[in-house]
Amino acid sequence: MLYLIPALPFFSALLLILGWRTFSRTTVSVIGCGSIGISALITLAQGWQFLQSGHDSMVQHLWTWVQSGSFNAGMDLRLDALSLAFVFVITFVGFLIHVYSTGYMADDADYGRFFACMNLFVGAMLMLVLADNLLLLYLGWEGVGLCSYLLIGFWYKDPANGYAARKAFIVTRVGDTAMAIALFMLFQYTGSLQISSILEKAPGMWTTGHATVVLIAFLLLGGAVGKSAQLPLQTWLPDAMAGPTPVSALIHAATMVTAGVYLVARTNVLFDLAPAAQTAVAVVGAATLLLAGCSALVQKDIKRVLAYSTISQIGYMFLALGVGAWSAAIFHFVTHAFFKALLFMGAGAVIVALHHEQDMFKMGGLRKSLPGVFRVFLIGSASLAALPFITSGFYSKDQIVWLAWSSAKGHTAYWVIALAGAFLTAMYTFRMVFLTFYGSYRGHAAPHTPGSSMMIPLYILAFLSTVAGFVELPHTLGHVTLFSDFLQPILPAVQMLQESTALEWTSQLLAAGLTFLGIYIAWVWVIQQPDGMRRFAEMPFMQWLRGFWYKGWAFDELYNELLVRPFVRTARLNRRDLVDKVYTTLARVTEWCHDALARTQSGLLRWYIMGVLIGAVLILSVLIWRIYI
Amino acid sequence: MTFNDLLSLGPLLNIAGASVLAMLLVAIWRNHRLVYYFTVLAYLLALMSVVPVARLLPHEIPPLVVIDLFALFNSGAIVGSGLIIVLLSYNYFEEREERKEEYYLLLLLATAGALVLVISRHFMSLFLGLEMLSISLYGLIAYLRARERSDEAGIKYLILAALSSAFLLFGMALVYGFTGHMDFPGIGAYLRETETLPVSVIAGFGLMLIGIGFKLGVVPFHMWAPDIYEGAPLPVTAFVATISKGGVLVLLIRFYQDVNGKEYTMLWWIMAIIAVISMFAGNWLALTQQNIKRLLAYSSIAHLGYLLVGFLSGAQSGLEAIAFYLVAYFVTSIGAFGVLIVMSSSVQDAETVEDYRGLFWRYPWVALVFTVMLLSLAGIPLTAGFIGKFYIVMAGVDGERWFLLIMLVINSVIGLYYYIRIIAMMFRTSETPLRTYIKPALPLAGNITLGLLVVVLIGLGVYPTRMMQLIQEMMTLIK
Amino acid sequence: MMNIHPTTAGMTLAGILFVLGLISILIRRNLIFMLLSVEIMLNAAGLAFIVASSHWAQPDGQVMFMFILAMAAAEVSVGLALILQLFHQLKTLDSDEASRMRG
Amino acid sequence: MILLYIILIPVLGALLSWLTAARNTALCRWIALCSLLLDLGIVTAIWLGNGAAENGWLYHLQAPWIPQFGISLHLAMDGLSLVMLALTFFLGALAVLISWREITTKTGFFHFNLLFVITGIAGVFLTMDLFLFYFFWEVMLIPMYFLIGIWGHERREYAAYKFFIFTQAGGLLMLLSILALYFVHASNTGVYTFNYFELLNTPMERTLAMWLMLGFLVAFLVKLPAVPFHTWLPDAHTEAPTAGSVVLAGLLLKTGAYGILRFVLPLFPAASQEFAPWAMLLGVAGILYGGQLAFAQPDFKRLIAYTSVSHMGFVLLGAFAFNELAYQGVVMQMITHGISTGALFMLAGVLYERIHTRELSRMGGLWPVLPGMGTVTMIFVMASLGLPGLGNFIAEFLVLLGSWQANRLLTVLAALGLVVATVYSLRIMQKVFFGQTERQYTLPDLGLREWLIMAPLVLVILWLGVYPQPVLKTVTPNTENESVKQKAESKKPTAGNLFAPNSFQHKKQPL
Repeated sequence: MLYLIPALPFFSALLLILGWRTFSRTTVSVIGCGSIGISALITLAQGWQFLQSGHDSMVQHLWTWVQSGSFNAGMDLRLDALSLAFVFVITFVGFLIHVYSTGYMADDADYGRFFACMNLFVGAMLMLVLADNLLLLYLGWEGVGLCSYLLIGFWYKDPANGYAARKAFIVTRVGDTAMAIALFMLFQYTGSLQISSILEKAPGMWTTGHATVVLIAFLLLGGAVGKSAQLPLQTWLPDAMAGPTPVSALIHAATMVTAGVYLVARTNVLFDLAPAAQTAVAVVGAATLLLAGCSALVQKDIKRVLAYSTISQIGYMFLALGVGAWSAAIFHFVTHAFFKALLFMGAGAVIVALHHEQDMFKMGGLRKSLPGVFRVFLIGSASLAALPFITSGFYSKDQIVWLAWSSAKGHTAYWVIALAGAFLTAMYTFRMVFLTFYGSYRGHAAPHTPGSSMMIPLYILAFLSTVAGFVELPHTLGHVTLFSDFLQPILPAVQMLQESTALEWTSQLLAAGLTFLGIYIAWVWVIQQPDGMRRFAEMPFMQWLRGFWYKGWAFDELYNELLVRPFVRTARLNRRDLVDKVYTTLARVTEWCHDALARTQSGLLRWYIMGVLIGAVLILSVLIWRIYI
Repeated sequence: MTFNDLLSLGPLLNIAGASVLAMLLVAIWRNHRLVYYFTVLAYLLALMSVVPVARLLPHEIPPLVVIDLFALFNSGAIVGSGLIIVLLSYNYFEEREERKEEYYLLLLLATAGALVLVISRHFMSLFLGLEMLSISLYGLIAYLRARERSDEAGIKYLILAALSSAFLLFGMALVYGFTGHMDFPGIGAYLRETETLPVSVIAGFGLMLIGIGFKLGVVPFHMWAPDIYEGAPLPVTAFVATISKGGVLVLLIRFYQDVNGKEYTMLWWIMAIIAVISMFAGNWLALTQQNIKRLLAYSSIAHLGYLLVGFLSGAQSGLEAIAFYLVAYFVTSIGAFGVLIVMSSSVQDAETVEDYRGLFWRYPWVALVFTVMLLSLAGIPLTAGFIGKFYIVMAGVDGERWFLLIMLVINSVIGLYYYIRIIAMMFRTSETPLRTYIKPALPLAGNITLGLLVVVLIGLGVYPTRMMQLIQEMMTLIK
Repeated sequence: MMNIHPTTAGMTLAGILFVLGLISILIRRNLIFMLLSVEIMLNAAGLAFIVASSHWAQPDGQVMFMFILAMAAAEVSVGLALILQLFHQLKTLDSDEASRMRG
Repeated sequence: MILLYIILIPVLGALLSWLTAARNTALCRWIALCSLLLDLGIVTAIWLGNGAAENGWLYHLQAPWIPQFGISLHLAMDGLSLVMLALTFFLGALAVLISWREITTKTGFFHFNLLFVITGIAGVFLTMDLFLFYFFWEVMLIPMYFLIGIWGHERREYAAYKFFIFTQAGGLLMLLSILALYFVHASNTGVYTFNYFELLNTPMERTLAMWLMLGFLVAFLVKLPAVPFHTWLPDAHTEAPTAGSVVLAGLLLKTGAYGILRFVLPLFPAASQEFAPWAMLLGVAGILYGGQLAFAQPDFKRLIAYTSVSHMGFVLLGAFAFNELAYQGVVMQMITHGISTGALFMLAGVLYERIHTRELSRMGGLWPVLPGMGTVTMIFVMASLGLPGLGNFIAEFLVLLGSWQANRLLTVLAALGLVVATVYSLRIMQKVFFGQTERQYTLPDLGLREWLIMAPLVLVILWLGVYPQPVLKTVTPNTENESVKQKAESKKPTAGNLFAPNSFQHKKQPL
């Protein structure tokens, strides 16, 4: 049964690739959504069976994939708690997004192609999380990269979209390459790429902090930051918003971008053995969440706000991973998948309603014209901003904030940054909400309400965004640990440094306070004192800073100057292949020799005689010189 | 003179006698066809007379000549080549000259000269053969009197050949003067006995080398070749390229063996340098040459360089390689000139590369023959030229002459360029009609001859075993 | 005058003759003179043969000389015919004019 | 005898198709196609029959040819040859199909040449006599030269020259090495032979072995091609007709790789080991340099041509890594590159038939017009950038996995090639299919014949991506021989032991 979970999406993708031009829209919708829906149902059944069985994991061997010498990688699927969490999110959220897409993409000419790619993506993503060995994981890993590329560039007519798509693929490929090298090293030392066997062997093979394992962990981290758009490979994600909004929701918010989190969590043993790498994970996460938060603050495009927010939230997850709070990271992944998918789809609904207008400054006042969308969007925003107690985002983020400080690998600095991030999150989230839904409408096109196929998934996700938090509650608030217990066999519990309820309260209250402060400032900024804020923003330094943040801390420029330009420029310069010049020169020299020699064939008899004579003199003098000297 | 002596000289006597008879025939009844058939007959008889000689080998007629398998083999090759050249000549001359009968007479004489060369082991027979060859060639080269270039080529060749003969003669005189011998074994014996050679003998050898080098057309004595190739009638060019050069080379080999030339490193070095320069000069000169006759002249300079590499390898297989290469080269060259002959019209020889533009699309058969010939010259597999070059390289590796081999390799690559250039021209698609002087109908005899050559060429390229066996046997005998 | 062996003297003479011929063929442009110069060189070779044959008291060299004479005669006759022919075409005997083939 | 038939069938097909072309060009095409399919059938039958199961050498044929030199008509087939032959006839048949419409002039001669090239290639893959190997090696050139020079594009003659001269230059150096090896062996044993099995393990002085190895290697590097001997390739590939490009990229380049695996490494184990870092460096240089140049090309076919340079760098890297993983990766790379690049060239050809240009700048926005072709192109572009699930990934991954154990720095650099591959591969899609166009095309999408060509290619590349085991298993036995040999030079190779030594020797007297 297990194999059916990825096989169905793959099969439907194949069907759609072969026949999307001939199928009717209904057929496409049925195949596209139906396959994912069935997958989701199978996941439920399989998950139930798995939980009943009491095993740590279920493995299904399909066939031997690559076997060469001592290297062996099978088409093997493994289901355990961690992958189950991911599979669940992928299939369910995926299904909702598919349903949503039938409405969102209804008018698109390439309806079938869209679903073909989406299904392929779901299949690949499932492969990624179900893989029993790293090679298969890599297959899924690259497969989702491909689909991400295809879907970002879905509207291929605009070269900018194509550029964004390629950028996404190439930047993640940089990370993938690092990961591939990690795979080589793992195989070299452990003789296998099977995840469970690596994790079993690793502690016996390396002492904590051994250079090799640190290097491996760093390389894996390289793969993770590429896929999850973390520093320093975060630049592709904001551009990836060029794709249709369901794509952003599914791939660039809920699932694919969290693959990095999955990878690090999956190989947690290695990171445990490599403190330096784990610290790096935390630092990357912390830095990213701050950076992206700042950038989100100044964006105009509603999807870019969400994109930076995604980067920032994944930063939280990385921070959690970095401090050893494995299950907290996964928990945040789950809640984030719900509320971010919700937000993206809500934003998508707005965008569709406004005839593909994405600039928030051309929105406003939509609270009245799109009340349904407003409500769910508000729920999502609240969850993102971690509004205390009633949102899932609060519980998952609060856990990270607290553990960043209190866990054995935590640090006050992390905590401060996490709090600052919470503040920023609240601020940019509500800036977005206020800009979009409050004030007066600044656009031209008349908004029209989205259909039910788009709204129903939103309602479901809104519900999930709220209740999903209650599966895991902090000590201070009821102490429910359903989720972390569920993950226990795979992910070790977090090592606490200090367990003080008082401190935890402090942290929680502080975070809650900062959230409210952020919302208030956003209120002041957008609604109450827009002119004052504008004056503030137009101070020279602020203007520069705004521009700097707007461009995502100018990483694009940096990479352009440092890597892209030199590559392109040398490529252009060398278009005619410098090496070829060597050979053409050689040919030219030969031709020159011909010309020089041809001149000796003058046709003059005396000249020929001269030639004979010169030869004679040379030969004779050599012969005689040889005798006398 | 015993009967065996006569029998063993069979090919030579046949050809020489035929030349006398031909002269009488022409005097009595001037008829092109008749003389042609007579000549063909004479060559055929000569070729057949090679067979019985095989029983007598090796046969010596002291002091002038020796008929061993080596000599016989080369005699056969010369007569055979001569026969093919004659076969190709008929149509060529039929369309051109008023008095074409003497051509056959001269050709027979020249062939006789070459036959004398290959069996000689004495200065006197050497000289006789060489001059018979040369003087007939003067006439042959200038045979098409009406053509301006023929005369020019004839006079150039005459003066230069006479000059080279003078060098050769003076060299021989010096050698004779200080050794007292004119026969090769005698000279060899003298050299073996003498510790340090007198300067004059060395100078004599040097002068002889110049004379021989001229006939072979190696650098720096090569300059005549392109002009003579260009000016001479095509069959004569084929003759000069093959029989004339081959005969002299055979003589050189014999002389070198008899005087044990291997021992003189200086001589070796000089020849090595000549070989290298010849390869380079020949190939470089041919590189963008537009006249195919001149191009083949330059290419033959380079090929002589290759042959010298085999010669200089010092390995026994080197001589075998030369023998094989010579056969391959004979077949190939005659084939190439044969194509030129077939394609030429009465007005002008089809000699520029441009004349062959798009030939493949008009006369695929001729184009393919020419392609095969050129590929053989370039040494590409499936052709005799490949096996020949392989043989040479093998000998070179055997003798560990790495420098020469590298030079050979470089030159093969350069050489490839201009052979391909012609091939490319033939396969170029062109809508413009071929030049008008290329005749529309091709002579049957020429086609058959070309077909025969292709068969031989590819046969030798695919299954050279028999030929190699023969050559190996022959070489073990002259050692 | 020192004692010079007659053979050496003869050979030297032949050598001088040879070089003379060589020089003259180089500096002459008239075809007839070039032909003549070659004949001188051939005769120098012939002389060398005679000297050698007398030195060894053998007839061989003299036989050789006869051949050389015959050959030289043949050569001159062919040569003159060719030169005549060429003169008809070029209206000159300048060898430099006979350079229509080159390259 | 079956081996001889494998070689003779295309020869016969070549002659027949030439003869029939004058009367009936369709018949000529069918003859060519059928002869290749017949061969493909034979090879497949062998493969299914005992290919995967048996160890070592499957078939064997030896008959004297030029006994004086110890040259024999010596053919043998092992897993490697088998796999390469399958590829040869597979792509060969497709090459006939792809030129069905493209070639209209001198159809007979075209097919004659095409089949002749394939004969030469098949011969190269089968022969176990060094002279015969050289013979076939050279035999490939002439027909290939004609294919490029007669039916090629604008600058065909230049390209054909360059191809011919480069490969010939390399080949002649190899000839020197072959002969030197021959004499070294003879001076050791007194046996003059070109027999591959006997020449294995010829003891040699270190420097001599190095020189001889280099002689072989240069020929193969030119053919492969490796930087800096690659410059013939872009021209030849670009100017050749589609079938020519397919055969060149798909098969001819593989003979170079095959030569390295079959001759350079086993004949000169110590020397090649010594030279390995440099060879790997050349491989990496090829990967990166070829990749960058591919990115810069304005011409579709030229771009694909440079990707070949890049991909074949992996072959070089893997071949000199001396372990089984890399070895199998190399074999996989040979096959998958043959298929993916062959397919890309076919697509370029199909596209050229429609829009009559190869300039990328004049394409763009073709997706809505040619969605089928776009999909297929996407698959092969992805294959070319090494997407898992497609065959090329397995190849490149195994190569890198193997080479990592040999040289880490170079492997890291080579892995960067994956990024470069992404850069240039995606450029193809962008420039050809995406974006917009002012021109209003109404072009036919892939027709039935073209689907018949593309479908097998897609299926095979997918099959190799998800289940490469049949290939890996088939080339395993030899791999072990090679790697065993590399690791313990003193040990006698298994290849030589598989036969009774006497039956193979030519105790002919020396020359």
